[in-house]
Amino acid sequence: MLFRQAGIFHTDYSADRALFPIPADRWMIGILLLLALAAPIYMNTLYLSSYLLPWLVWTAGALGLNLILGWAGQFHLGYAAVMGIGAYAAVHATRAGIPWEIAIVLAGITAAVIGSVFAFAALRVKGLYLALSTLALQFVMDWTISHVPAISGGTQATLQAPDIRLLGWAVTSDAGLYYVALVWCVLVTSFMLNLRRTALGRALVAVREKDYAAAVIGVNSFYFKLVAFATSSFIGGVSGAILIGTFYHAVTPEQFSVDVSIQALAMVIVGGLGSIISSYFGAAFILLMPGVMNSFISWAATKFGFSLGIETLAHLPQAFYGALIIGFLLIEPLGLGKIYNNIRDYLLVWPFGYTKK
Amino acid sequence: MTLKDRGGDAPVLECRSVERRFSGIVALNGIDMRIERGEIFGLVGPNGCGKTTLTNAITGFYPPQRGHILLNGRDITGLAPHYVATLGVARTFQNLALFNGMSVLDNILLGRHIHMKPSVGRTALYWWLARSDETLNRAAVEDVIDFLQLESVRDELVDGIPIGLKKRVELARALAAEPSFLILDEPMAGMNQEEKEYMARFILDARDERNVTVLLIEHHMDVITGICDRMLALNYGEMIGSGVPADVVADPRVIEAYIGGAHVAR
Amino acid sequence: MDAISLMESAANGALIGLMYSLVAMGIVLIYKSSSVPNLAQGSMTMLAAYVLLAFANSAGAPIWAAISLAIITMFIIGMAIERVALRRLAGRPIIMILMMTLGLEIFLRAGSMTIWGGTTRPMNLGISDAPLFLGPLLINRAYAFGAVVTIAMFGFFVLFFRSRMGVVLRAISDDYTAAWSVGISVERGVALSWAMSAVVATIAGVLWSSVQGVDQSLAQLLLKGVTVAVLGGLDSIGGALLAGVLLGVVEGIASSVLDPLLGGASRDLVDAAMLILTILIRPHGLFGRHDIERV
Amino acid sequence: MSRAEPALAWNFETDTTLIRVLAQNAEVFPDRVAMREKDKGIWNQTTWQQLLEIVLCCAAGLEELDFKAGDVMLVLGDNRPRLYAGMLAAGALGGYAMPAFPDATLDEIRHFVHEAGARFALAEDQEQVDKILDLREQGATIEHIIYDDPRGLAAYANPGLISWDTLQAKGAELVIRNPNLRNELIARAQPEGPAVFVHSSGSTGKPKGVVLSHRNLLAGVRNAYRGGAFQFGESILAYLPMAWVGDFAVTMGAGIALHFTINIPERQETVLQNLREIAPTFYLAAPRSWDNLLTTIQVRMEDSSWLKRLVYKFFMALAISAEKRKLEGGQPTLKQWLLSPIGEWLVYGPIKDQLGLTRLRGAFTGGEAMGEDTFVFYRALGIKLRQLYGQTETSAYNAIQDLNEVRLHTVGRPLPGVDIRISDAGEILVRSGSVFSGYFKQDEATRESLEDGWLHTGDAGYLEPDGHLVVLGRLSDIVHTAKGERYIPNYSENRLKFSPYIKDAAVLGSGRDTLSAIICIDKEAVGLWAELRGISYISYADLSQKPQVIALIAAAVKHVNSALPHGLQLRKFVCLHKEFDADDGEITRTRKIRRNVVEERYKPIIDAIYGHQNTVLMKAKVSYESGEVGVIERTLSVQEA
Repeated sequence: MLFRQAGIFHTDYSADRALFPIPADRWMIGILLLLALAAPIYMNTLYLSSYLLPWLVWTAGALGLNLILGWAGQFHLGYAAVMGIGAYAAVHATRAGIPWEIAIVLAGITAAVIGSVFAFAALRVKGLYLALSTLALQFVMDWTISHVPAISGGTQATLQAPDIRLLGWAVTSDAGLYYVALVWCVLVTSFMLNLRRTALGRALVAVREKDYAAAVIGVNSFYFKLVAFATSSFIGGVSGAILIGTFYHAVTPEQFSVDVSIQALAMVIVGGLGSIISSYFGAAFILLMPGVMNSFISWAATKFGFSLGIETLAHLPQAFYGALIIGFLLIEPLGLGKIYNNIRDYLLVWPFGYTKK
Repeated sequence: MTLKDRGGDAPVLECRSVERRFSGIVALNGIDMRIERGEIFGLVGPNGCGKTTLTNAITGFYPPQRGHILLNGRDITGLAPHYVATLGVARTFQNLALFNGMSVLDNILLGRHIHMKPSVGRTALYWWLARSDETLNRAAVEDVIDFLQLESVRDELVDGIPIGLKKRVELARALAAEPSFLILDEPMAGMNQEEKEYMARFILDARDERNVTVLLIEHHMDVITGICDRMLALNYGEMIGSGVPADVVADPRVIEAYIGGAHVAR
Repeated sequence: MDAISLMESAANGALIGLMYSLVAMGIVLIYKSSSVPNLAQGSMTMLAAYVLLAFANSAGAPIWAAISLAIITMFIIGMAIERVALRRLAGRPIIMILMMTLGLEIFLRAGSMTIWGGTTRPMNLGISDAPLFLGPLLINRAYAFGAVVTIAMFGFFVLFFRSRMGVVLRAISDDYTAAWSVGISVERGVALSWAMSAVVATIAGVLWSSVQGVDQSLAQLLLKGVTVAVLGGLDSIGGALLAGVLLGVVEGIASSVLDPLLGGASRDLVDAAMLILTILIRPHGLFGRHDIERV
Repeated sequence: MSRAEPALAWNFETDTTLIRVLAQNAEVFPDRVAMREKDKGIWNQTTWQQLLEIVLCCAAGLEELDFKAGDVMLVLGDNRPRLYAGMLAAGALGGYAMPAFPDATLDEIRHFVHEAGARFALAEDQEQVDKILDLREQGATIEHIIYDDPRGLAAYANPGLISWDTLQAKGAELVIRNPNLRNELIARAQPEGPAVFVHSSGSTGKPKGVVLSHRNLLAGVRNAYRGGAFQFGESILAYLPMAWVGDFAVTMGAGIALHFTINIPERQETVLQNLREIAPTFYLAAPRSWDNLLTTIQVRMEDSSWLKRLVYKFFMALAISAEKRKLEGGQPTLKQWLLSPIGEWLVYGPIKDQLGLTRLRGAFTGGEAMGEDTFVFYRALGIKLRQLYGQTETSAYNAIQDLNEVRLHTVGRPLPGVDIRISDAGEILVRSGSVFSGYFKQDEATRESLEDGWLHTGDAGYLEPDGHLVVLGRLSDIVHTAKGERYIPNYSENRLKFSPYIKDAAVLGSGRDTLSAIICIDKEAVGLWAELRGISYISYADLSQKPQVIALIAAAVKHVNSALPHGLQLRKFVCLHKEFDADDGEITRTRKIRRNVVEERYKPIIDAIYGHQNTVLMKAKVSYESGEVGVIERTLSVQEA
């Protein structure tokens, strides 16, 4: 109905592999990009910096996790630790006087190097064991960060992050910080989009789907899992650094605890494994849900005249996460992204029932 | 082109007294096999006779405990499967091993893996670094698609196409790697007569036009005698006959094993 | 550090370790029957403790009656979890199943917190605080009690797996499809294993809450339980018992050595290290079957 | 077209040749795309300049192989750019390019080759080369075989086998070495020289060779252009068999003369996919293809979800009723008018998009009559489907329906430049620049069909007072009434069968005063119709005699009558108690009626009709499945139409 596809033909292979061959998609992406660019103009700063900005950074982070989970099919329960490594590395680097641009790259590299240590566990075992070893490593990282004062800045301490400086200019305005987040999110997204059409992406999927079949066509599973872990950790590390730089402005160990790992996992699962738009949905859902739920509950509380303890309010969103994960796994294991795709397919073949070639 | 021009008179594949045991059970015992360049070499035997084990020994999944396997004169015994693939060995599976979530095109493109340079940098900088590589390999894949007449299903998910076509897609993926040695594990299982004939034609064409040497594991005797130059018959991991198909098929030991095997299967 | 206090740490560690085994046994029971690694075992332990508390405090039931009620309740909850959440995922990729048990973990833990709040509440089983003396060694009475119960549970399981129902469960764990084909109801067996696992969780919950009170930290027993289960071999109940002792001893000694150096809280680090080392060196654990997946 | 049109290169000079027009195109739009071929997954484009180069090199190469004016080149294969180029090259050298159906049997091809004495053959691939080699073994005169796709041919050592690439390279060398050769080759062919050598459909007797000159072909295109069939720069999909005159007349004739973009599908199996990719502006297909496409749509709608089906049914019904009003000269109702944009957005547009018919300006059907429902369906979708009438002998274009004046039973008015009259025998005669000058080596046949420049088409028909041509059928099928009125039973029967409720019909009247019909209802359709109205019935025979059903059929007959001249209208009809059955010999296995059997078996009915009875008692033998033969009696009512 919305997607008109007649008359789309390609005269070379690169056009045939274009990211968005359907004009309606190109329009949509273009409009969304324009809206994103113009957001500081029409959106009030509160929404911009407390909703839109963290959403973008978390989306980038979730995409990194999706790379390892959805593409390479490797479980990762310690993603927050990886983000934390990046965050601490960037903060320490900038405090040491290293320019921010270089510091975030360093953050990514540090995360990638340490994240690859995680990978070594993954290279030896899979499934449950991988999950457990990444979980164990998350604990080790948590423990190390909070028990080594040189990293955390002392027990229970909060380490202030210096202002972001780009090419020597301090970026302090809400709009400026927002654009930093936007650029990073767009970069990660374009990387992931390209992953879908390159040899690397295909190799990762091959490893995920059938490792023996991957081996007979010459795919070295070991190497590609390592690449996946390193890349995902790089994205996670930089996302962590940017999250601190643009949103929290200070870093503490709790920001990257095991709960945060689970939150990131929930984003990917609720959003949908192995799809790009799903990470946007998942991040939005998980980030917005507690706020929306709390306002709903307080609204309901006043409306129906009951009161809930502060503890209840604090834990309800968590319980809801759990319920959501269970619900999605039972009803739509491929998450919101799959629902979106179903709707899209419904419209793509409209008015027919399915595509027949 | 003489044999010498194609890299000497070394056989493409040679197995020297290959032995493989699984927890005490001898699955392969002293297998000697020489496959010459440009041959279509048949491998037959009743179920569980060690055909697939031999394939797995060659491709490195279960390296032999004793004996050697040489590819183009080079000892490949014990090399990792993915490394064996880069040396020019491709194979298909009896029960298909396609990547179901991908399109036919992407599956065949994966066959080009060893010719491509997948990397993070190239992916990130697709427009500058990866596009030409992707395009070149796509062209190679399209040659295979044309060769196996898969145009009409190119963009469909592998999941949704009929089994006969899936078998063809798997052959396409193997051929896309431009192997020098191709192992086909029962490529015609579950096919009707017409599809079988098509497949036989494709195998012959692949040998003639794409210079591959083929090891063909097959149950259908008519196929073996029809297109194989030489063959080897196995039973309980032992060689019970080898040579020109007409002779092997006439060998009483083979007949006994084969009919006996068929009997058991029934 | 003198040898006596080291031995004391080791002895108490061994007893604590046996109590870890109780959590691990729950994980092993489920893994044996359906190859599902239950990451919600910690939360189930915690939930059981809250349920018990609810029966004991709110309903005012005597403690032994409350425990029995809690066991029955958890038996049903265990079955329900299997029926509602896990059965439909049979045959799905391990990643989905893991995520499901993780989702259960979050749901049960946060759900309990939502209902009962986060403050630690005491649980009194009537065990005296006075230590036991074993020669020169001071032994915690509650740990000793817990250890005895654990060994009793182990004994029960040994007997159980010789019973008819136990044989059925063993058949399921040996070969899923074969069990299916000889007419064993695999679903019912798996459901039973979940129910028993929930019962084990209840007992663990009772014992642990008597030691440390009822709060969120009970759920963190998961890490201990998983470490013990993996170390013992995921499908071996006896392995879980011995691995529990091993972990307890190592933890006890290591923490008494390391705590002063690292400024406390080194137990978790030791657990994590044990887990990683096991996975790297001997993924199938001390007594597990060798065919456990490994790349 | 976003690009500004250069001045028209061609002012409909028919006194030229295809190669000259091609050269003109190459000069005026050197970089514009002439041909696109889907190959290896992408559309490879050839510009007009490149196409000219290819044709010239091929011509030079052919000449090097001693291809002379008057030589015949057999062309065998599916639509491929090189085969088209080869045909143009043969024409440029004054030779005959003779395309044959790629799936034709060896016997058919042997006949053509032998009759024409072909010395050259252009084959698509190994399969076709093998056929030609077989022919040669059987004594055919083919000396040179040029092949396009070299796959599998490397090992062939047969003499005279040459790949297209080699030929092309040879020719290129010659063209470069001899600068005058280009212009000489372009100028060599003469307007009256052969452009193509096709075979007439041969519905009666053996196919006859038809040579169309450049002038014939171009005149046909000019006539069609003036008649509004197509414009300059259309985009077309060349998928029709190359041996059919329609393909050459559209793809090469109009394609070059009006510089179309000619798109060639990847394989026959991918035509529908490729159609969607290209979304051509001009599309010609046989009624059967349109029917099949409609069936595809209906089947896929049946597989769709209930919501989609509901929306589809609502808007299609709306559009069809609006279209019917329009065809009857009315205006759409206010509701139809208001809802049609929504329908376009929700249903018509998406369906056209799914099929690749969104850009269609010229949609044509030809060859035979098309069912009214199919026709109305496409027009309701917003596709201006029209009939095209023509023969091989007239370069395919005689008459088309006008865009805004479509009448279902006519094929429209004769094209400008085409004179049509009806002979005394009721035969359609055509005179035009597009009419050929005679059958190949068949003087007698030529004399029979060409008289003073008038072509005897062999079709029976008549002109309506306002000039619309009605084609009734083959002249040989004509029957006379007692009053001497000519009619073709087949024509009326086909129109009756366009009603979904009528499965078969036999029109009677030979030697009688008036026409009447025996009608077999369609059990499925009528049964459903009856169920929906709560009419219960026991059997086919019972159903066929229900008054409501008879009224339903009467309406259908009346509808057919409305488009027939007064004298040929059906006066009476009987609904038969059973279907015509091939087992009973009433129809052939291909469902063609056996008139004598029907007239003999149902003599009582015929007598009743012409004996002015209201009912007839029909005794009929029926053979049961058990092999027993029984007799049943039925009273059938004879109905006034």
